[in-house]
Amino acid sequence: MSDVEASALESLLVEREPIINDFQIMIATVNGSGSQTANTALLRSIFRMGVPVSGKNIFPSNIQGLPTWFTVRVSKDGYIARREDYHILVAMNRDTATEDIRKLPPGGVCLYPQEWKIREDRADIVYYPMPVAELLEASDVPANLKSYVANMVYLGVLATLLDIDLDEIAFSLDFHFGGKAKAINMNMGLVKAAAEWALDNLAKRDPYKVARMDKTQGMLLLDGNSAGALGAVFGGVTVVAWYPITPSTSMIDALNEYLRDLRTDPATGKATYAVIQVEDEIGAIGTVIGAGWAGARAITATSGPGMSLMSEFAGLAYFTEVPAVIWSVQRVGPSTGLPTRTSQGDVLKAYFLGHGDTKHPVLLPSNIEEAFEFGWRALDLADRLQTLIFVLSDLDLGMNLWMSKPFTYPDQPLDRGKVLSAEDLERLGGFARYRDVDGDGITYRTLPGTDHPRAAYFARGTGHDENAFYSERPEDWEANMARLTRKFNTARQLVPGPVVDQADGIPVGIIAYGTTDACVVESRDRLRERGLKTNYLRLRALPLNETTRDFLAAHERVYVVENNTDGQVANLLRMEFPDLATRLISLAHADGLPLTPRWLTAVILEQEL
Amino acid sequence: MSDVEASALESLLVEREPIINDFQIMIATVNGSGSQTANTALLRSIFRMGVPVSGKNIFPSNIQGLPTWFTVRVSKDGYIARREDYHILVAMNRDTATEDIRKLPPGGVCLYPQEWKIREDRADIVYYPMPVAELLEASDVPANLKSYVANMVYLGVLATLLDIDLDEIAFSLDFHFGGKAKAINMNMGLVKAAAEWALDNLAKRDPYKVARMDKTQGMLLLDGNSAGALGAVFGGVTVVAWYPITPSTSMIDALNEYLRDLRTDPATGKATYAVIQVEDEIGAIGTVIGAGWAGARAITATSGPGMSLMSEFAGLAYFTEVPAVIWSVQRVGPSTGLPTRTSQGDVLKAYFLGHGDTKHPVLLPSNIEEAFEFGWRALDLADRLQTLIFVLSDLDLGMNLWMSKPFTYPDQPLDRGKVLSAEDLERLGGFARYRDVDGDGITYRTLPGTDHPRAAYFARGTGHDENAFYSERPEDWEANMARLTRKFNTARQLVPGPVVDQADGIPVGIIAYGTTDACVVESRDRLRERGLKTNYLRLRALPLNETTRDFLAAHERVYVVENNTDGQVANLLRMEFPDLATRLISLAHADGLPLTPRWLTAVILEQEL
Amino acid sequence: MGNRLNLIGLDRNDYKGRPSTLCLGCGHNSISSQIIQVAYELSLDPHRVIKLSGIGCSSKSPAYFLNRSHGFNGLHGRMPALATGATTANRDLIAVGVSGDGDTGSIGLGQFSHMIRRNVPIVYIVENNGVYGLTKGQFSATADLGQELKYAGVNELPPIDICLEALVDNASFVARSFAGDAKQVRELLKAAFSHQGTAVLDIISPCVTFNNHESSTKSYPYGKAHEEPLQDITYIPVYDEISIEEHEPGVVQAVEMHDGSHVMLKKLDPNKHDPTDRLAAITLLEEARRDNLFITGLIYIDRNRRTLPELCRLVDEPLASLSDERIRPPRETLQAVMNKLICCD
Amino acid sequence: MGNRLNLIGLDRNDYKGRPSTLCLGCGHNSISSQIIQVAYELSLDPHRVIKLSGIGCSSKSPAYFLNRSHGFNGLHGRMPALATGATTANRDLIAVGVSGDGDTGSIGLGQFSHMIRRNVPIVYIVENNGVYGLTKGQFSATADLGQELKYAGVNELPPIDICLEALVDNASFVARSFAGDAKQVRELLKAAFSHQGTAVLDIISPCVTFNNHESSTKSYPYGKAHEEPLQDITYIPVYDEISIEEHEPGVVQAVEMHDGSHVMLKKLDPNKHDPTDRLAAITLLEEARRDNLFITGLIYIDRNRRTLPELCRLVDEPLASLSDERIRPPRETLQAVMNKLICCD
Ligand SMILES: Cc1ncc(C[n+]2csc(CCOP(=O)(O)OP(=O)(O)O)c2C)c(N)n1
Ligand SMILES: Cc1ncc(C[n+]2csc(CCOP(=O)(O)OP(=O)(O)O)c2C)c(N)n1
Ligand code: SF4
Ligand code: SF4
Ligand SMILES: [Mg+2]
Ligand SMILES: [Mg+2]
Repeated sequence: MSDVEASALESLLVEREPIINDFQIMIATVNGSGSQTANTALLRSIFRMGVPVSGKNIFPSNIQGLPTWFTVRVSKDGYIARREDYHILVAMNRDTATEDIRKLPPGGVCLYPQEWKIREDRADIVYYPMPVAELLEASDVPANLKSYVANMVYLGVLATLLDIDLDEIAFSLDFHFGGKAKAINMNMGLVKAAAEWALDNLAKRDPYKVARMDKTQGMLLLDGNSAGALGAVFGGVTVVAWYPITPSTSMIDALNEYLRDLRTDPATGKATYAVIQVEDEIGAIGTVIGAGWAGARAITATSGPGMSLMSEFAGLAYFTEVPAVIWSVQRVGPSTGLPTRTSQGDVLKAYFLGHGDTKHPVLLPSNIEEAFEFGWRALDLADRLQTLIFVLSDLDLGMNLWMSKPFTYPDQPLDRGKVLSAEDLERLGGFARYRDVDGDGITYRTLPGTDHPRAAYFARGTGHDENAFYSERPEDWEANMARLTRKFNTARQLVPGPVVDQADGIPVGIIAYGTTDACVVESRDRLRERGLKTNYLRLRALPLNETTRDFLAAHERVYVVENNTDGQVANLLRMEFPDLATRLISLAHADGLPLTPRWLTAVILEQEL
Repeated sequence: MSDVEASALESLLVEREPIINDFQIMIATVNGSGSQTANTALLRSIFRMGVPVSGKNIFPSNIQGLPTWFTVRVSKDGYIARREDYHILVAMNRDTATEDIRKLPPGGVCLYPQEWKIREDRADIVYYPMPVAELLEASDVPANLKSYVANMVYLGVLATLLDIDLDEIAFSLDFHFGGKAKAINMNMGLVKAAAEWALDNLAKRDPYKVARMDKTQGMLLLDGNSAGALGAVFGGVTVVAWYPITPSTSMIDALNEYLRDLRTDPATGKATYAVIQVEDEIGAIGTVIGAGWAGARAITATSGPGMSLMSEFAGLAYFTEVPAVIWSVQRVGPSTGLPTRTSQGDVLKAYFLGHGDTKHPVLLPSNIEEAFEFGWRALDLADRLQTLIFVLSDLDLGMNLWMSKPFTYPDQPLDRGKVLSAEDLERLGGFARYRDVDGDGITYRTLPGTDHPRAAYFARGTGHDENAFYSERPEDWEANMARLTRKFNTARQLVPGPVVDQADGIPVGIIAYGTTDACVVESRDRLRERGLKTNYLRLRALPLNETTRDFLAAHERVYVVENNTDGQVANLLRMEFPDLATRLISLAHADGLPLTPRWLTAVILEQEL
Repeated sequence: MGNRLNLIGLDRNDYKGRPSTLCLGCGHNSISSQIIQVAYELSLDPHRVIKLSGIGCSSKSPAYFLNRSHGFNGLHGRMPALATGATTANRDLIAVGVSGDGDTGSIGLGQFSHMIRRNVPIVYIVENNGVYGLTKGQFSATADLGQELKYAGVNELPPIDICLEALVDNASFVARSFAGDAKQVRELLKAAFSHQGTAVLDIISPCVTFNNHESSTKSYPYGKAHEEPLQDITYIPVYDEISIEEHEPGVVQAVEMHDGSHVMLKKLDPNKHDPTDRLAAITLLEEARRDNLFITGLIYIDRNRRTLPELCRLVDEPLASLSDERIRPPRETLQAVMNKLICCD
Repeated sequence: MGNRLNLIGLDRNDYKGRPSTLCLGCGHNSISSQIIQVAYELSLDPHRVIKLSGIGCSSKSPAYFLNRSHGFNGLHGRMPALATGATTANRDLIAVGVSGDGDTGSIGLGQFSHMIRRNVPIVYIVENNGVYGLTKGQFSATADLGQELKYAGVNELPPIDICLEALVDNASFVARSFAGDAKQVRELLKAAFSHQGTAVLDIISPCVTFNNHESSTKSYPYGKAHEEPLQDITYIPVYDEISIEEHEPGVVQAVEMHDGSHVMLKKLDPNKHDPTDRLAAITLLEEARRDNLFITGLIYIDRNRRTLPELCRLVDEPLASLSDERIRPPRETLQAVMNKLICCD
């Protein structure tokens, strides 16, 4: 660096106030290098300092060797959407370093292993070389673990630079390792050594700081897959069938753990649940349908390719009216696509899954609290509506850590729906499986094993009459389909309604759903700063209902924001509300990453200003 | 019958003029009883007399023993839509006879086996008992064939009653049995015996007659599955993979026959094609995709359940851009549904098949001429667009016999699309598989086996760049999806455009597609008679294009007529043309049977008058 | 018959189904009759039985027996998945599955193998006729090599052997029978109902409409002429006394079933096949395939493999009927989980 | 090495692929190297080779060899269908498929069986590591019974045996090998490339990240300690002279391949396994399974089964390159067909 350049940077930095609790750290590593421990400890430590954080892991479909990026957004205002830019780069991947550094803004910070001996050729950023190899050398970490623990070096250096409390790091590592002292000590040793090294050797030349706040008190950090799993456990799930697929697998891991801990029968040590890894997704959905038919609360977790394979069975469940939950964590399609990137590209797929005229309720959690809630509620809805319930999460929600209030215990007892017992049958003298007794389209069922001579009925995917007897009569077919439509209309009222933030006299509305919420929330603030007020409706489920119609009717223009290519929910809104279709403006974008407020603000402003 | 009643009928009949070439015959039989021979011979005989006919076989999902109905509509005006009512009943199924007779209108005719000894308790119809057992007894038909040949009795009786030329029946049986004299003689013997018996014993008391016309000269009778198969043969199909499923199986039967006859290499006696019955529909679509990738003209035929199973592979073909044709003959869904009944319920399914943001071109043949044309054209389009092409036929088109002009030989050479040869590569120095050289979204491909060091590329369902290299870069994903959208827009121009019948100053339009056409054509005449003029656009393919937009824009109200429950194409029109969505009125109806002009005329009049 | 009450006070008629819509003489109908008879004789609780099937003529047949049992006519080739779920949801259920050779051997081969691997508790019957009946006579995966059929032409592919497939997939019960041999079908069915785990019964069941030509190994004439039973089988229910002594020692093998009943096998084959020896069973089938022998009887049984509900260590009560309290942990439990996650002490 | 030109003038480098992104030390990488080496040594025309795969770490590997060959990385478990289509479309192609144990044994078992039944011409390699590598270490259908893995817990299900499955499905070529035994992999690959029909190679290929513990039968340490080759195999290409005489008679078996090359098998096992005897092959595998033996080598070969293109009686030229005239009949033919249908003479 020439003197001139150095002083240019100097003046840049001098001009700026310290930047406290409002920046983003980008950690660029290599897949399989074990950086997740350091990264989540960093996230958790800042969180524990009362400062709102969000983390995103952008990783490849690979086990070892390809580039991975982890961002930690620190936001005193509590924003948790993705932002494209970053201020502090921890460059641990030589392959991507040049590009990663290029993207730093002026005034940005770059930490890197000093043994790389790179040319520090950007004058407008601050470089902090770290003696990673040296510190590792000096430690007593066993050789075979060195590469994993190396990441503790940047954690220590960051702690010093940013003023992160080492105790919080210690606590976070403790949490991570579940109290295993050996691992904690080994890692913490290196963190401390690096922190001390930084204290002794680094002159802070950047403005970024973490300072304690009280914005996370009483909150927790969890990933959406775990939250959904926990919800299912409290929803009384009894049968889980699955086939591994990213990004849903960790939901099953969480289910396995929570179920073992919380649902082992204390008297016998036996399981009040079954988790079965089957041979593929056709097997998985078939198993949960068989289970749901027999009275279990059943769930499977999957993603796009799995959903495709489930098409035929989804139609069978729709038509035989069997309850079960399909939890789909969306990744990028078509086809195998980008299996480790996020999208909202399977909404229409879920809604219409099956051939013929099929439609399914779809729940759309936006955050981990809803992931928990929909975890139990989906099971209730499945039993109530006697149909498949889809929950469409996505990789962003499912696999990243999110702040949240503690989850609320279900506010209603388990809903097992319209099931007739032997006593009911005795009283009624029998029943007709597909007769709409209550006018809501939902009929009564019996479970196999019900000890009554008139309990049995025959479930079939072929045409049937009210008594579940085989029928090809045109009238029977039509009547049954009409009833199914009635049932779907009942579903409109039973699924979670939209969340609306609406003030009078505002002509511009926004509709979004799922993880896109974080982006919308922040964009609305930015738009407001730019003088554009907006109203907001966040869908929490399909099918749509009158609330959404009213919202559309109340606005001149409604932007439908979604993380896919074709604007799938915008299309659905057009189908459902043709008389209001012209008010809709589809803002759909998909490149594998969560939508950003920068993008959304810009595209809306472009049209509105 | 009391005298009073008898004279009531008498007066009913006397009042009426003879009804010539304008009525419907309903033949009620038992599945597996071999009535198809008699029924098609009846149809063909009338057809050969120059009189327009159409036949519909309404059969159960069963091999033997359940009720089957066959209608022969005789229409001097050339109408070929289904009509609900019938005038002449041939009651050969005791189980349904009461109900079948009940549905006869006053003045109707009932033929039945006299050995049933039923009470002729409707005074307002004409009964003709037929001595079926007696005539069979008297014949020299071997005992084991008697039950099959029994149906010839009603053919003979009808011939006399309606004045059908016995020579034409003889010709039709000759056609049916492919000239096999023994079978022809045995059957014709009974026809003649029955005709003579009728001549000698039956006093004609009904007004129905067939009289020669010249409206079928130069025309042919064929089922849609055979027509499609023949089209594929002339489209140069080379690989067929399939799994049996009603109502598509007979298309494969036809392919097997036509290919053997027309595509055996004369020099070697070997096959220039392969037809492979695989283990299921996943295997079938995988095979045609593998074949399409390797340069074959490949096709599979299936129906709803098979389509569901093909979802995942459809996405792969979309994203790897492999040509192949999926010919789907629709039956009634959801699920197994009514496998032997017709519907148009899989349009959205085909259009969106796959997960993520996928879309496929879908051809929609309305008649057998188009089935033939789309048979070859779909193969061209697949190669041209390097994508799956769906052809959505239905059971009504596929399995019934239809009148048609002879098919037109393809008016263009085989289109093999943008394929680079070794010489091309030599000239170009290489190529990038997914680079949009021409700006139409369609890129160049090479076939395996191309003898050039730079010919190879790697097809994958995962994210890739222009060179087909693996890529997770957001920019690459987005660019590729944008190009695929461009390609889909190119498809809008390449697929067969709508057929429009439009006059100025008419505010009411009708949109339909597929077999619903027959119903619309007749309804429009009826509506015109009632004073309502309509314009008509018949879709022949998806995606939609400007012609359809213009049609919508030119009308105040547009009825979208389709044979499904949810109004799937109406929904698609709303999605594509939101600004015109309010003009659409969905008229969707599905009960397993083709739509009827009576229904359509009524629902339109209800809204218009 | 039909009027005598069985041990639970039911009449044979109580085990009947709706009238069959299959062709007259179809092998599947005779198997349905045997299922009715056996359920009656074994005094099965109809409400504990579930009937599962795929798609095909065979798969229709559960509608034609045991009206008082719940039934699920599923998807083509995918009944094993439904069975896996249903028997896990309620381990008290007695599952009987009916499939076809197309259903199991073509589209369903993968699910079949994996069901067996999991040892899902079910009596799994393959009504094997070598053709797709319901779609009118195409060759299935068990069709004879070189066979010719009217519409389908010549079959160029070697058949798979359902029993051999089952054996290499670690089946715990494998038998083959012939719909024309009512007694054997019955006794094997009884044994299968007494077995815990997947009991595979590959029953040659002629399709009289499409594949009953003498030359077809799946026809009545062929079966009648060529069946070679391995054993003369007698099922002895748990409440009857067994007396092996009556039989010649060494010739009669008594296999004790999970429920305490016995299957008495009077060996008829020259090699005196031991159905507890898997290698012998595989060898037997492979030799039969090579030599074109139509071997029937109990081919293999292993009473030591645990069933899926056992592998899952399920509580004894059916999962489906666990009370709300047992499947939703209390409020405090959620609180405790939250506490572990909450910031900051 | 790498600079000597082979018979068609190519360098070893001409057979390389893109850099592997698999874990260092992954067994799949060594198999890729052997494929490169063998293709080079056999002087395969790269443009005639097609590389097919499913989904998994193993299925990624076709990107890492034979850059000059077309590749198709398909769907999880569904590569057999792609292979069926591609080899039918162009019978001149030399197909090599790479799959995993999850890909073939779990989701893909049905397609695998039916591909074998059709005898689709392909060298079908299963890179068998007992786990799902790409989804991070769950048990696959070939995982050892009772095995424990960090995340997946204990495997309660018995493994399927890929070779045994292939054999009962009438495979025409079945071999097992070990990624740690480069020479054997190479010679078996050469034999497989000379075979017409489906050549199944079940290669134990350790996953160093998730399943390389000594106790796993799919690990390097276990394989190195326990591999028991049946034969010492030497492939003799068609253009080399063969000299059985050099070897002890009775110990060396020379198997002539379809292309005239020979596979020389020097038998090492005590029973001197005859790989042309299917019953022996099945017995061998079943015994190995029972006794926990890691047998490798050429297990079975049948040179008489016809391949799918043969069964379809295809013309000699690839269907894909038939001229327009040969696949679209002339105008007169349509006219003739129409004339037969037209009313009324
Ligand atoms: C996914 C799917 N593909 C195809 C079919 C059509 N289909 C119905 S039954 C059947 C074959 C049945 O054969 P098999 O199992 O042998 O029973 P069988 O009729 O011979 O008793 C087929 C292919 C279907 N119902 N579903
Ligand atoms: C339909 C579908 N389901 C699940 C997945 C997720 N998935 C990818 S690879 C894989 C397992 C691969 O295991 P294996 O075939 O043994 O290959 P390995 O990685 O061990 O080499 C799974 C389940 C997928 N890609 N597609
Ligand atoms: S077609 Fe064959 S299998 Fe089907 S019912 Fe008739 S005889 Fe039985
Ligand atoms: S995870 Fe296992 S199988 Fe996958 S690349 Fe790494 S070592 Fe190989
Ligand atoms: Mg069958
Ligand atoms: Mg594996």
